[in-house]
Amino acid sequence: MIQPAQPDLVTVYIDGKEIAVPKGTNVIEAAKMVGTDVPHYCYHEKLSVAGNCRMCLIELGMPMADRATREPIMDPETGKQKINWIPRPQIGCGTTVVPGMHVKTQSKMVKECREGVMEFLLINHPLDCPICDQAGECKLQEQATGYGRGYSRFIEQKNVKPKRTQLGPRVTLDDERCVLCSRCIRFSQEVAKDDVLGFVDRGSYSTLTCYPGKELSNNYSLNTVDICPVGALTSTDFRFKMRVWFLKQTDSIDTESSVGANTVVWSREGEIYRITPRQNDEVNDTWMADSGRVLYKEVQADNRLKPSSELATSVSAAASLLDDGNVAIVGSGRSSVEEQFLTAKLAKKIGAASYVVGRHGEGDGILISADRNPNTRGALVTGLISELPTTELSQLAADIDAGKVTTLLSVGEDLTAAGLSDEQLAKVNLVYVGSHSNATSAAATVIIPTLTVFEKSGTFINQQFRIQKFKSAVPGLKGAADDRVVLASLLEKLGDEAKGSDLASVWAEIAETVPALSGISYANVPKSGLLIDGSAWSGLDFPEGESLHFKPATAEASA
Amino acid sequence: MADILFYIFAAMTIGSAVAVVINPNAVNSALAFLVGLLGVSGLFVLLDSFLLAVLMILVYAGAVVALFLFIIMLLDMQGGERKPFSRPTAVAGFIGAALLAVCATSLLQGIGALETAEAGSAIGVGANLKHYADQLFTTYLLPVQVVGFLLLIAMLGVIVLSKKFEGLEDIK
Amino acid sequence: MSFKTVERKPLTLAERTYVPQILNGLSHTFKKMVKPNETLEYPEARPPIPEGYRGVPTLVKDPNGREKCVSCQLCEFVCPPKAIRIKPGEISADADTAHVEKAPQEFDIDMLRCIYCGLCQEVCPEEAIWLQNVFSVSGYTREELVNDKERLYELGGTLPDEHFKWDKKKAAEEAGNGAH
Amino acid sequence: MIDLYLSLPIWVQAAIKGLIAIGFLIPVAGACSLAERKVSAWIQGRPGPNRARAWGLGYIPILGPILQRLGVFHLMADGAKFVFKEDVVPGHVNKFYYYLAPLVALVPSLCTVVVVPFGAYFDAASETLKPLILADVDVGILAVFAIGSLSVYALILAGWASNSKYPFLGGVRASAQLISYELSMTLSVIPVFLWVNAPGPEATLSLFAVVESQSQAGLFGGMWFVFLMPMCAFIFLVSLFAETNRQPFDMPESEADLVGGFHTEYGEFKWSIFFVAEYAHMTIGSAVFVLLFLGGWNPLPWVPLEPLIAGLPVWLGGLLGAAFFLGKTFFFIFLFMWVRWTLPRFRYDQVMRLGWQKLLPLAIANVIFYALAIAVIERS
Repeated sequence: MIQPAQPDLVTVYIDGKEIAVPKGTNVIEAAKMVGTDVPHYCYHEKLSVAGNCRMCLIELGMPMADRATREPIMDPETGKQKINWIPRPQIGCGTTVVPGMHVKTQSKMVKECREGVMEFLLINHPLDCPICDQAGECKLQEQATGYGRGYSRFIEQKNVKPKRTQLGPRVTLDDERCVLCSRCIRFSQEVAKDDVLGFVDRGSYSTLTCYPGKELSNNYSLNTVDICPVGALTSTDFRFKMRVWFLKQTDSIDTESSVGANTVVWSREGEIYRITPRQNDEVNDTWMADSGRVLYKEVQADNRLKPSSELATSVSAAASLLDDGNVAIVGSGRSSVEEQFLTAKLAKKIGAASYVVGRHGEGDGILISADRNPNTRGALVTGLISELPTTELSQLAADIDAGKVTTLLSVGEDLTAAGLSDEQLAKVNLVYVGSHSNATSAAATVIIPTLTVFEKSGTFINQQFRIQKFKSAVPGLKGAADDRVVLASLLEKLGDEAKGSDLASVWAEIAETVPALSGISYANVPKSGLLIDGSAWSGLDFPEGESLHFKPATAEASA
Repeated sequence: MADILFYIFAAMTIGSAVAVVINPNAVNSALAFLVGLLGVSGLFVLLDSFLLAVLMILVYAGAVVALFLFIIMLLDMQGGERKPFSRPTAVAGFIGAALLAVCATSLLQGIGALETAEAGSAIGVGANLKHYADQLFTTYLLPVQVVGFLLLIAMLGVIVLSKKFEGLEDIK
Repeated sequence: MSFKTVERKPLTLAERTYVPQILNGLSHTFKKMVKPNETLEYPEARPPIPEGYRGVPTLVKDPNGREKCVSCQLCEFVCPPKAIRIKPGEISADADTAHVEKAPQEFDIDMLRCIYCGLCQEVCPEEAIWLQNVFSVSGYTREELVNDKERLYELGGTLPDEHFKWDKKKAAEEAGNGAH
Repeated sequence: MIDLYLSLPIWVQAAIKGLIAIGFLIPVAGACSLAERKVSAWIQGRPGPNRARAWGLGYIPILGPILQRLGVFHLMADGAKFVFKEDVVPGHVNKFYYYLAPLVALVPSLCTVVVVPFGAYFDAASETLKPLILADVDVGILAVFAIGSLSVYALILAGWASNSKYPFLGGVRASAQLISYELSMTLSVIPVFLWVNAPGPEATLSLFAVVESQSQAGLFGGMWFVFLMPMCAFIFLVSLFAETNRQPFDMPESEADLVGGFHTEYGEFKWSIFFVAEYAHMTIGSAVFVLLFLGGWNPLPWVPLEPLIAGLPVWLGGLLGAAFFLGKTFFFIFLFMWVRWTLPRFRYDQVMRLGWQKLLPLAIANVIFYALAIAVIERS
């Protein structure tokens, strides 16, 4: 019996299971809700429906009613209304649910259809899984195993197509493997807004290509590789580097900008091989920018700071310099919330003025925002700064010139890039806590090498005031210390009560002292992040414009 | 030549005999005893008593000392603690010393007084196997049996003394 | 649980002296002594290696001298003691075998770890890794016992290719099946 | 030449005798160690040591390869190895006895060889056979037993001085075993000497005399004692195996349960001395058995040596006698090895039970039986 449907819910029957789904849902999504997998290639939940792969064929039926009287026709055997099955299969992705709809996903016809589609798809497929980078995460492999016939009747010569077409600087196309699902084309049009891809030729000769004179070079081009269900589009950077089944996946956050796209870091034996987006419908859907995918290279960069002495020695040396009285601390918008909290605590402890260097660029409206610090809001929330950071530290420069500041602590920030001159740096005792060498580390009296974001764990607060976790993907460089540990031991050396530098104890302290973060611990921040109350800072003039899932407060106000 | 050998063997015998007594280590004592027996057997050789020499080694050095060592090793002798002199010890010591003095005196008095057999007149006891056997089973039959019985008693004594009667304290 | 008492035949007097048995044993060993040796004098004489013997894993080339391995890393994945270490690499586009695309840059088999299980051979989709008849491996250092790619090909030599998959592919490419 | 020898000072004579003893026994012991390896290999169907090749000798045509196949160069290499190996002394040992033990092993076995006659030569002056012997003492067999029994001290000392559990157990077993079997061994030869010595005032324990009495004419006269007194021979042989610590009485070593037994803590040259001593012991034992029961240098039962060599030059006759004798001895050494690779080792309690409960009563009964039998025969 049809349940009295809620206004926006539609009741459908999938393989006999009754389920109420939101209006406008298609059959693939509805089937997913009852736990049934409808195989598909071209359909992608974040893209428009194309319906060209024909893999998601299902059988569809509606309750039978008398044409004239609209009376339901009952089946005397079961006592239920008769179902009028459509004699031909329908595609699941392109079929939106209607009340009372019946779907068969496991019937004989569906099974035969799927086998047929698989056989056709594999006709010209080169079956070069051993060399294909998609192996292990290939829909063609999975669905050939799950729904294929297991053998091919095609004995003729296969088509041989170009194997390494460069579609752009970062994407290589292997034409033979393409199943013409057009996901990449739709992505370029709909998400990246850079319409460069299309199909040419017909039949077996159909080929994906760039429009003449164009290339797939936008900053989101690698998302086409992620959504490609087969091994046709491959990342030139990751191509032939490592089989995916060896890689360990660690959740992380893109540090490029304050958008804070969720990512997965793929590593093996302490070496990172690639970074891919992680789905978070509130932040980045299933996308991320290409520029964020190469950040892992900083882990093995040549200018990594290598430890020259024991951590305890350099911490004592730094602590004795900081026990001065005329200290200024330059924190960082790239540090995690925990580090910023400890920096702020340190500044308070020694009565130092604290600064954060601002970084600004142009936002692209998708997943790169104008504020290129991933954690500016963290600095505000933890009380490290109370004003928006500036790109030039002119106040600090003036203080140094006036002799009011004689000791300077920089947490990973290059101060020359922030407007301090070499002479000014030479005037002060400089302590540098950071992972890579730069002009500031060259001028520093004490250097404490620390870890990159891939080697440590922590949280960032993005432009939405969403606090998001990242975890250590690879072990840290030998001898380099976690920033959090360095700051905690500096505090301890300067006479603070030891409270432990592990995430749990730091978070216990944060939850106690930071009002906006009370009740939060590292463990209870969910995978998709946690929105915190940022209304205290709504008066500030944040530089970000609109992006995929973010509307600036001012824009909202004006709108 | 024979004189030199005599002194060597004699020194060996006496030296090792002293070592047997004064050495605190039981194994050292046992081996010193062995050396002493070899010295004695050497002396017998010098007296042309090959049979006695060989029997000395065979019986004493070969079997008895081996058994002795065997027992010492198994008993795990720790250097015994020196006990303070008690009255009976002192009395026994005095009697022993007195006896030694008597023996020594009589020996000194007897120098030259003992008749020595004429050289070559008779074969020394033990020089010849048959003669030796004959003596053993006729003239010295009783002493041999008595000494054998004494040895048996001594052996029993050793067993009784060395056996640790653990768990039998209450019976005592 | 029940016990079964085994009836033993009482020994005869001769048996109890053991003497006939000892003599019998002596005659047996004497016969053995005058018989020819049963052992193989190893370095000069080698045992016949049976078909399918699983000796040292090696990499083989096809009759055209082409490197068969495409560094799919399945052997690395399946290897129980993790003796195999592969660094995949790309075949440059101007190479003769460019259509194969992928070949190992480095291929190490640590013979100190290898347990000769043959799973690598079993799993290899290209029939590139074979356990062949080399059975004695020795060296003075640990490094010597890690067979690198060069050594593996030296040990493996050439084996006939059964499927000629890549040759067929090249033929198809040259026949122009992809264009029209 | 004999006159020249007799004219030398007595200590030079003694030194020459000593050198002969060493010069004979040590090469024999070395050859035995090689033979042991070869015999064991052949019995086990292996070729045995056949790899080593000396730089000069090995390239001689025909002979070189033969020597190589026989593993002769292994013997040399092993000997050299033992001499040049680093002398490692464990820290926990009693140094004095630890070093003393191998010497105690070697000296008695070298000493016993002087009273063993190795053959006989025909002395034209007295028209009798004279023994080829270093020291012709009247107590021959007793001297062998007495000095031979001293070798047990080597095992005891080695076991005790090593100050470690396995050697200690080996030493204890050795002493118990040797004492147990020495009784049966001594008892088993008594009938032989009862037979050899006629009633009367004179009596001898000389081994030469035993051979002489096996070289007489007549049925009993020419009969070897192994046929006359098989039970004596049997008891003696079993005891001999036990006394020389050979399989199946390999208790002190018994590598299966005691690692190496008394010599576990020994290595290099000291270790090799133990083995020279063991093989020397084995050689002497075999020689004594041949003398007592197998007619010494007589080629065959009822075929005495004397008439054969009476016409020959002295040196040739002596050599012939020695050859017959050594041939039999070496067969016995081979027998030792043969048995070793045939029989399994006894358990220790079995060794003790066999020694005390079987062999000793048997030996006593044997003595009584032969004593009575000989008495009856002599009377008649």
